[in-house]
Amino acid sequence: MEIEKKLIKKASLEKLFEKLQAKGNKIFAPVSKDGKTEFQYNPSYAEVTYDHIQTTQSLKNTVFPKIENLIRFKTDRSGVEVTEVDLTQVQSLVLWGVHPCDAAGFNALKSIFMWDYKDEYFNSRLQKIAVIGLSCHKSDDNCFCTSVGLNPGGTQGCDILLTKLSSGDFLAEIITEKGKAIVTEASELFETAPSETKEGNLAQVNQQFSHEKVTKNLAGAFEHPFWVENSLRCIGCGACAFVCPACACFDIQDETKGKNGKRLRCWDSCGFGLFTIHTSGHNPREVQSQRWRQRILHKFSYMPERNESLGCIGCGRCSRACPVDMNILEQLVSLEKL
Amino acid sequence: MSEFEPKIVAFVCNWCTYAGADLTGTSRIKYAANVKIIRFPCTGRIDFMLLMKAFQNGADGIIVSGCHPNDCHYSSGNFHAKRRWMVFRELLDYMGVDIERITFSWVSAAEGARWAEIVNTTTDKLRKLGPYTNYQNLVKSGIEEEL
Amino acid sequence: MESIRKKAKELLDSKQVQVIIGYENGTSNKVRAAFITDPTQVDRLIYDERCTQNLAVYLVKHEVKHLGKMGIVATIPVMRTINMLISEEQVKPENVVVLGIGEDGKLLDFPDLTVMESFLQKAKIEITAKDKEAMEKLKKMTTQEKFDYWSNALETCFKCYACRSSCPLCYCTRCAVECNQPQWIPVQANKNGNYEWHMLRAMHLAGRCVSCGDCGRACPLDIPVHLLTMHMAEESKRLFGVDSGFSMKMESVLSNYKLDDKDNFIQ
Amino acid sequence: MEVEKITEEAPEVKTFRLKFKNPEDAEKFEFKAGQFGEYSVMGEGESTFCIASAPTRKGYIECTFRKAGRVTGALANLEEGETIGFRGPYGNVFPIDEWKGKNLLYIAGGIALPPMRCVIWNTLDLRENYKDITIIYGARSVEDLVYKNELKEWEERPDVKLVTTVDPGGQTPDWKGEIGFVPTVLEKVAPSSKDTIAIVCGPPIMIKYTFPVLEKLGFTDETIYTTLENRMKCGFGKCGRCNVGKYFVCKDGPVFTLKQLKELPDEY
Repeated sequence: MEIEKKLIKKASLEKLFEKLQAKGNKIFAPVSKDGKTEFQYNPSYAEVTYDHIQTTQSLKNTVFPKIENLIRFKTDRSGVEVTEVDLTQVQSLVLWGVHPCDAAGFNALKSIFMWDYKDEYFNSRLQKIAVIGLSCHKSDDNCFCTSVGLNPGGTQGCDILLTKLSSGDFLAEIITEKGKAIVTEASELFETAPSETKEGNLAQVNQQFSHEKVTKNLAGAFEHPFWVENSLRCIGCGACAFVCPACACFDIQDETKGKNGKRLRCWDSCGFGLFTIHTSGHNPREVQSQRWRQRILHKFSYMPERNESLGCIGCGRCSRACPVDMNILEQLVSLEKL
Repeated sequence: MSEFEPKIVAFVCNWCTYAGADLTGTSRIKYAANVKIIRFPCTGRIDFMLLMKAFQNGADGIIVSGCHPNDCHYSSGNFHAKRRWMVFRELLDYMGVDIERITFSWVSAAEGARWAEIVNTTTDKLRKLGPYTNYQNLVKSGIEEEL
Repeated sequence: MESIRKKAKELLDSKQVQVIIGYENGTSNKVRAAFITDPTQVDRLIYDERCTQNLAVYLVKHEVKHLGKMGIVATIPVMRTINMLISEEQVKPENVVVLGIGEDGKLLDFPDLTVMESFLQKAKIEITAKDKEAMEKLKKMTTQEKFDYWSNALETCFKCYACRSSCPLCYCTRCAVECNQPQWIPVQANKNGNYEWHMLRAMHLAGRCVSCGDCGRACPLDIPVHLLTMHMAEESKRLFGVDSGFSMKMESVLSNYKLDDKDNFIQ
Repeated sequence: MEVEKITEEAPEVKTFRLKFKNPEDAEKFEFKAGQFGEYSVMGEGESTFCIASAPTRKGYIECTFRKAGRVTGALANLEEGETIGFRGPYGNVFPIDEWKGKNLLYIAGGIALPPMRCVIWNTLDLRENYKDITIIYGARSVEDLVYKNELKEWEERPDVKLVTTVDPGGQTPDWKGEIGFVPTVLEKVAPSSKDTIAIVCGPPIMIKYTFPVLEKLGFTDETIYTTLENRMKCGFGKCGRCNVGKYFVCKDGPVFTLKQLKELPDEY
């Protein structure tokens, strides 16, 4: 589908938001509070921010919840009764004000969950989301989308992409059929596209490394002292993985109450010491530097090779969240020069 | 409407309070039937998480009881337990768990009547406090997540 | 700063230590831990008010220990942590040299750890005014308000365990949440699971926490989890009269008792 | 699935014979030697083991496990007639068709005989396809040897050469087998590498010391097969746990040749 461009005035944007809400859509939009911005379910339009650089948490929770119910079961003497989760009941969700990197993050997750075996839990959620993107007009020194092949005005993963123009109105690019359907239903709010392009209204994010070069270097860098030297300060928490829009490692756990229970899928992290430990006590990744190496290799070497997608979108969340300043950008820049 | 009957879990030590509660029975002293007794070798074994498990599984109140100081079968189990409860009570209070719902007591093997009294006063108190919906809702909100 | 570098160089040159654990400039005006093994690199070391990470966490990290005898830049909470780790036999006193930093930010000369110990006896414990205020505010709340406060504050927790990993005293290789026979704490990060996890963490640090506040600082979601452990530190001081980390031979608060421990809440 | 029969193999080691509750599922179910499944006790979780029975024996599957953790502990408490959950089969297979006309050398240690039992029976059931079949099996002690009855059967069969061994100190007074670690015994038995495929299963330490011996005997990297036993959860290449290099043990494995292993980073 060819991208169609329209103008939506500032006041009309509010109407669009309210119209979507009035139709019973659940909306997930960024809200700033106490100096932090996070996506929130069904905020009022006045609360929604358009000025944030990045939320602390990613949007993966919407398609890969931090706790996901896989099956329910009942046990008694006569046996076990298992009920599948009815995935047709998944509600549709409008993601509002999503930065282009985050929108592309869904593709990275898709490359994991829809690779080989198709994960229906993930897919049924993915089908139900509509992504209304918002180009970035601000960035900070943790942002590096341009280094992983994305850009502050990229349309990948968006159904509609909004870009704030100098007038305060928004340029709307309608990218998919899903996006078109939203526009059609509120056509009175959209006007003919202006001559002003989005290019002049985007954040300037300079490319800092070539990811192809990093991938190439990683192939021979498994035994390199780089890993130990640069991860001594890593304390092995899962903050990076949990805020990452593309990290998808999980654990499967049962939770029971009396005779009833559920099998749940919960987020996990390859940075945790017990992640790979065998029952025998043997641990293939015994020390933290091996786990840090795994994190980088998985995103920049294994995923490009197996899943034809990078496992990183350059949002910089992990660097901002890390309590010990393990800055992924800094490390990737060094890895490019290795 | 019938009166609210609280569910109470009693964590007791084998040597004093359990024997005391036994004596209550053999002495044919009647007392509130709200209590479910769980017997432990010693109060020193009563981990704080067990108390939380009781609340998690719907208890409205808890009794923890063991030997009087200096009477511990293992000489100091109850002293250790006491320190833990002192600290734990403060934490519970700080985190907003209603410590009125937990009764700590020393009941010896000879105090059958005292056991009945403790159960009865605790039951009365909990009847007034009502069901512990706070914690029960917390558990529920944890178990039932949205699809 | 110069004095730290000088001392570090001296220690490395004379091979008294193999590695200096200190602070260096990181990215985006952040500071981070530095591991200096080469005496010519000591100029990387810095110290200023941004240096708040409790570096003692690295004293128990396998790969750091592996480097050899360690010198560590230590502010008062870090020194207290070192004492705690020595009392709990996690660190051998002969494997550590402390480059102490006093309240004024100046290097303290400790010929050995006993001097550090006596320094600490006199040192003041300061938690930040902000934390103090938050704790006072919490204490004034009703039970219901406290419950609402904590269950809501902890609800966002996604159990990345940064609080646990950043804490030098959380050194167990298998934490109680990972012991699953039986499963004490619900693994999943829901309201109930989070509430109980943080309660367990606070309880396991009762009488041990040195109030460095690193758990709260580490939390990517800014949940004030340090207020829990700090409260436990305050309470164990009030109840048992001991401040953790003031001696290398501290008896663990919860595995000891006194006959006159107060028991007025026990019927 | 229903637990049809429980066999005690060794201390803490049990074999379950499992039968599908639904005959249609039993009809549909197919697997090949080397594949594994996720076995679960509701309320406790899932655990990964190989299918220990041969695909040539239809109508049931068997699994053998040692009681070690939460799930295996719960499995061990089950009785005949009770129900367990099963997902599978997952993973790749031993290319037994490619092995036609060759000698087979099976080397197993301890609780790693079960994954091999599947392929052993599979090839024994198609005995005419293969030349000499040799099995070297070691365990810590006589007591720890699993499938004692089958070992006896293999020993008595004229078309199988079986060598059993126990670690020094693990023997009983009437023990007639070898005494010593598997790699040492292998060196002593020294089977010919000509036209032979070696299949090695065992704890990482045994595997590590067995490969050099095999290489010394003239086996090439392509003729040595092994299985990796990484920790798994999902079974289909998503959860990230069994990721070694670009491979997922659950999808690309568990069967690997030594040649493939050498291309992998040393993380297994």
